[in-house]
Amino acid sequence: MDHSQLPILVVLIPMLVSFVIPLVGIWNKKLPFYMATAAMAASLLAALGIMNQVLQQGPISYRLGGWAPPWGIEYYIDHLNAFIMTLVCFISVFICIYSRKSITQERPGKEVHFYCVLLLLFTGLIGMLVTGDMFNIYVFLEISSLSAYALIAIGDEKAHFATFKYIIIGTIGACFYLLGVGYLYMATGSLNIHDLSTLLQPLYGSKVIVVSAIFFIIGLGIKMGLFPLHTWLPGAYTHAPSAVSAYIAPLMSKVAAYVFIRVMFTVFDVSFSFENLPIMEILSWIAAVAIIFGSIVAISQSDIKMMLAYSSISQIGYIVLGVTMGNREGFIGSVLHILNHAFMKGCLFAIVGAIIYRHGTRAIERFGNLHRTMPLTSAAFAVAALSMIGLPPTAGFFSKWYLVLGAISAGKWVFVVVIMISSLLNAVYFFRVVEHVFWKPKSGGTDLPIERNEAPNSMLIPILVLAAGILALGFASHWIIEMVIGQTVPAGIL
Amino acid sequence: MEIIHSIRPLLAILVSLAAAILILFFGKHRNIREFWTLAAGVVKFGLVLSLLPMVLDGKAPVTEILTLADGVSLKLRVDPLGLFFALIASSLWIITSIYSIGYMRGLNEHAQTRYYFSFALCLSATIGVALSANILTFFIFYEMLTLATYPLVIHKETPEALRAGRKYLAYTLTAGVFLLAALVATYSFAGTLEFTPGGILAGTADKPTLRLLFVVFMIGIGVKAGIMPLHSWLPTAMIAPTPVSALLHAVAVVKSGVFGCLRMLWFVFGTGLLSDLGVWIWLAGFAAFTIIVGSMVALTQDNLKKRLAFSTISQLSYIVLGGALLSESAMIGSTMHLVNHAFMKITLFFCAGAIYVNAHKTKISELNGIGRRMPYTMAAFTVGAMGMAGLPPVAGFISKWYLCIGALQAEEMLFLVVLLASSVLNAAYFFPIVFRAFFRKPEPGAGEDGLPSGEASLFMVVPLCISAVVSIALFFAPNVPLHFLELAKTVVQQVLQGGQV
Amino acid sequence: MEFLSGHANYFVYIMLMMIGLYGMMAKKNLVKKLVGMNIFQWSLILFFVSIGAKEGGTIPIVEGAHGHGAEIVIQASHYVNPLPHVLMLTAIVVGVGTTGVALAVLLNLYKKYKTLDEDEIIGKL
Amino acid sequence: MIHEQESIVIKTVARLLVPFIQLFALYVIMHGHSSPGGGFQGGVILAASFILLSIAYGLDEVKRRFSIKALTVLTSAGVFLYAGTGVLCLLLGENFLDYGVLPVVEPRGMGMLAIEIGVGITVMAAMVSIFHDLLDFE
Repeated sequence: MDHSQLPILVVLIPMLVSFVIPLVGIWNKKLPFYMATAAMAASLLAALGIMNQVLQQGPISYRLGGWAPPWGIEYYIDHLNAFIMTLVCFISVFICIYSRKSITQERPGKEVHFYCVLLLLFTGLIGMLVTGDMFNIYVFLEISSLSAYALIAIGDEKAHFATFKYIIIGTIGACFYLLGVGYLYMATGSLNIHDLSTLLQPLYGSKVIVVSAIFFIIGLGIKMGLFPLHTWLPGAYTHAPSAVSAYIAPLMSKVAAYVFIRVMFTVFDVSFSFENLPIMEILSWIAAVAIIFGSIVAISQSDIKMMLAYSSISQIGYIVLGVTMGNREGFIGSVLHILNHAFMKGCLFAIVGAIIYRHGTRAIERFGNLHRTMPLTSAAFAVAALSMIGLPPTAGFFSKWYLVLGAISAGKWVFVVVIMISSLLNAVYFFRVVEHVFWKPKSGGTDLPIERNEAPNSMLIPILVLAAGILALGFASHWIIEMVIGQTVPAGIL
Repeated sequence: MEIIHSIRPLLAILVSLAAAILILFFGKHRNIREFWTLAAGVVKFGLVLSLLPMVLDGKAPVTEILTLADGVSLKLRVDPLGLFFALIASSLWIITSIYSIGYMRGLNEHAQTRYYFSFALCLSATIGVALSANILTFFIFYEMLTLATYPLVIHKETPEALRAGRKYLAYTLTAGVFLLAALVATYSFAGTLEFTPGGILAGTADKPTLRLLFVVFMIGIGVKAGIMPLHSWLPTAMIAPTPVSALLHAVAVVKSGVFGCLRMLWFVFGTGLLSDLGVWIWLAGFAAFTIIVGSMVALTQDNLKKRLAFSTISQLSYIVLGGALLSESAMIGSTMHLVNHAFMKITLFFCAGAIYVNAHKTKISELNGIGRRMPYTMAAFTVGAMGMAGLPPVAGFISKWYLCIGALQAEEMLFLVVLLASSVLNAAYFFPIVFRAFFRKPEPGAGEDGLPSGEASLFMVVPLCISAVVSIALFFAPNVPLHFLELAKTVVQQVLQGGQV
Repeated sequence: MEFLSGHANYFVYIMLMMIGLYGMMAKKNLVKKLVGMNIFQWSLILFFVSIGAKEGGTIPIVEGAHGHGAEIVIQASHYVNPLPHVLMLTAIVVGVGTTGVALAVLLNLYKKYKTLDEDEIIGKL
Repeated sequence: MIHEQESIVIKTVARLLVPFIQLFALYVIMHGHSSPGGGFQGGVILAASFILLSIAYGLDEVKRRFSIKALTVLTSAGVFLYAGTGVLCLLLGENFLDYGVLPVVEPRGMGMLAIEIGVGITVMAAMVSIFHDLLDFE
């Protein structure tokens, strides 16, 4: 098979496998896991192939059904989505391996459906990334959201209510996105992203375009959990099964953030996003508030999953802040933070899942002695926590570095202060956990048993891979920026 | 300066990292574990020492590891000031390691593996700080040092220790954030982060911005350097085991702070820019304030380690003051005080630790007559005390001499007075201890049992005697064998020449 | 008045949307919230369909075009724009899917709490 | 929830209507590629016929003839028919869903028809199983 079909394969393989799984699941309950992992691994290979192609030849365009854009659906892959696609595939493979034991313990008997829906979710995410068609993005967005609703609903006893909330709010978000698409379609008669970007040039004065931009921002803001539209996020992340949290938290909001970047910088052009609207200015303030708000609320949590969920809200703030700064450094910082945060959050939620798997608790107070029973997991936690705080040489430091650089280049000192304060607040809540994990003085019988009881290998290895990734990404960050992220910066951003 | 590529600076850092892993690996066998500690110490010292001839020849060994951002790489460069600090740290590590073995075994402490592990990490970070070629590399090692020290501070794991640890982190991490902001700003102004004699910031932004930047830098670096009012983590961190305090206060952490301070003053801002901006006087003022107030607070402390801690705070500000005065002698004095204070203060802490292990005394008021039972220890303590007060024939005299001359050169009589007054205060809080130890009889109530029957174990006494002897030797021959004075003079020449250009 | 009649579809869809929004926010019964959500979605579909509509237009299929427009369908200006309608087909599927999942969740909620009142459920959480 | 009802009227009307509904559904599916209509609409109509059956005759009756397992298989099979056509185009060397290369008469129309049938089957099976699941709840 030649390489030109890779863009469709990366979506098609997981989709087909996800429909085979229920059939196979009728007579074999073990196979779906292997099939899901294999499908994701195949997608990863395809994504790497695409990445390679993009790096060598520049953007790829793939015409579905042979119809030329703007009539047919076009898959359009440039550096930005090739990069995020590789990231999503990579994290997916490892979280999928990780999920086997966890989901068997937490939801016995649901494995078949779990892997079916997980693959659908994966398909949705990848679909959003490869496609170059606004409406197709909506379809894949809803595929991924629907699968996410289903996955979250099999969580703990509060999961159903959290899911319902998520469904309602998520649907509003999707509707707003669709409304934005509708207005763009009305104004231009096209749905193709690149077609739109040329057709829109003479229309920037029109109110319709402004309205549609606002709809996009609201819709995608909901989908990525941007403050103050984040209300679905903490419940959904917290009450989902641990494997699902570990999958959704690092990926879903990131892909929504990608769509946001795509819409604001490819569909609309930079001059519109920054000059015609005061929106970027407002958004960056919202992001700043999100950063502080998420961190402060995270401090007050006693449930570690809740804490991580609020920390996600603040991290989304970082991503939006970087993008809205409107300069090269900030943009690079954002994209780098998408990468880094996916690794960090994936690692952290996976660790929490491993703790739940072994000790059945997610209350931070009960983590005493954890470093004795699960030394490697604790070490991985320490690495991920340091990265969240942004201490060198972990990956988190470098995204912060670029974000601060961006804020300074933009002359917005307030945001420098915000990022500084936020990293201190991060330090407060992560060191609280670290203290409990490593040094909590013995107090009565609430501590965990002392004997070594490390997570099973199929969970431990993904955790360690992600933790090692955090360290490696730190050292490789400049290389990654030079190779890929530097190319993603949209024209017009200096 | 001629640049030669060499992997030795990197090796010097990696040695103790490797040792840290080996220590973790052999955690169950204490002899092997401690062998690695010592072996790494010796090898590291050897490596640093092997760099000395090159630097004296005017060459600068450089290791460029990888690029971190446009124009900034993880880069090590051995210049005279860095080598100066690296020599201090690596030589003292050997002594401290030997002493630690005695101390930890003497008290039968828990979690010794973690202790040696963190200790080794700490030293890696310190050498890294010393040899970094740019601010980003410096910052990376600086933060690593913060983290590696944290397990040492909370070694006891009591609620009090944890509180101290939290305070330590709160101060140092906040400082780290300030430093990060400052360095990002520097990068965006100057486009480079390379340490250059004479500075990189001159003319890159308007004066008020640069002044602000200076303040942010000094807040960032001043916490570890213990400049008042940013010092208060330091006495609290005294909860740590004594070798840690010794390391913290004499070698690694606070010295990295003042070393960083000198780096920022001379190699980022540059003497010319500093006097242009007029900010040096602010820093000198704060330093002078710290010198006096630190000494006065030390007077009121009864806990021996706390008194030493405040003495550290005040002595470190000598270095900062010397750095800020910008006259040649003051700068030489300031550099020399890095090494002199290190050896003298580590002697004092070693003595305090020996007393604690042997007699379980922490309060000065309980030390009556202890000198008769532990004569070597207390003799060494006396040497350290004399050095602190700046009396010959101990090394402290030399640095203080240069500092005073420097104050005269800078025509700032106020600071001369401060220096002299501080010497008197130093004498006032150290000599009563010596007096008690040798000339007072033990309290009758405490009985003869309250005092040890003899010296602490050789593991402890030998290191403290060595450091005391070195403190004296540095007075008589500051250039032999490690060429400290020569290095200091080279540094200052470089900086002043750079500043003129 | 002309403005009103010329933009009737917008007013209808916005009114429906607001009704849906009101249902989602104000109603305490979760099923009513779901109904609100559905109204919200359908309002959008209405909007899309209406922007594709054209008075007197016909289907854009050349062979065997039905009814009155068969002789003039060659001219593109006589077509109804089919794309919004096709898109809405997908949106309807999505809406059905969402409703299905939401109903399943509600069934489980009801099984657990024996009520669908939001406040009561929150009280029992 | 729904059990066999006594109403003879409903039963008879349902029995009479169902074949017509299904026939119409098939018509809509088969004509999807050349006129308004298509797999989705047809599938929903087809599903409606089964739903009508379960309302009139009770769920158990319908389940006996149309098991959950069969529905699962049909759901997947429909998708495979769809995707299979696409993959066939891939294998024949063109882009995904580029029916032009299919070795049949009037390839574009036939390809589209295959897809509409696939969609119809899937939609029908999915709708019926959603309905079953909702009703099956005790």
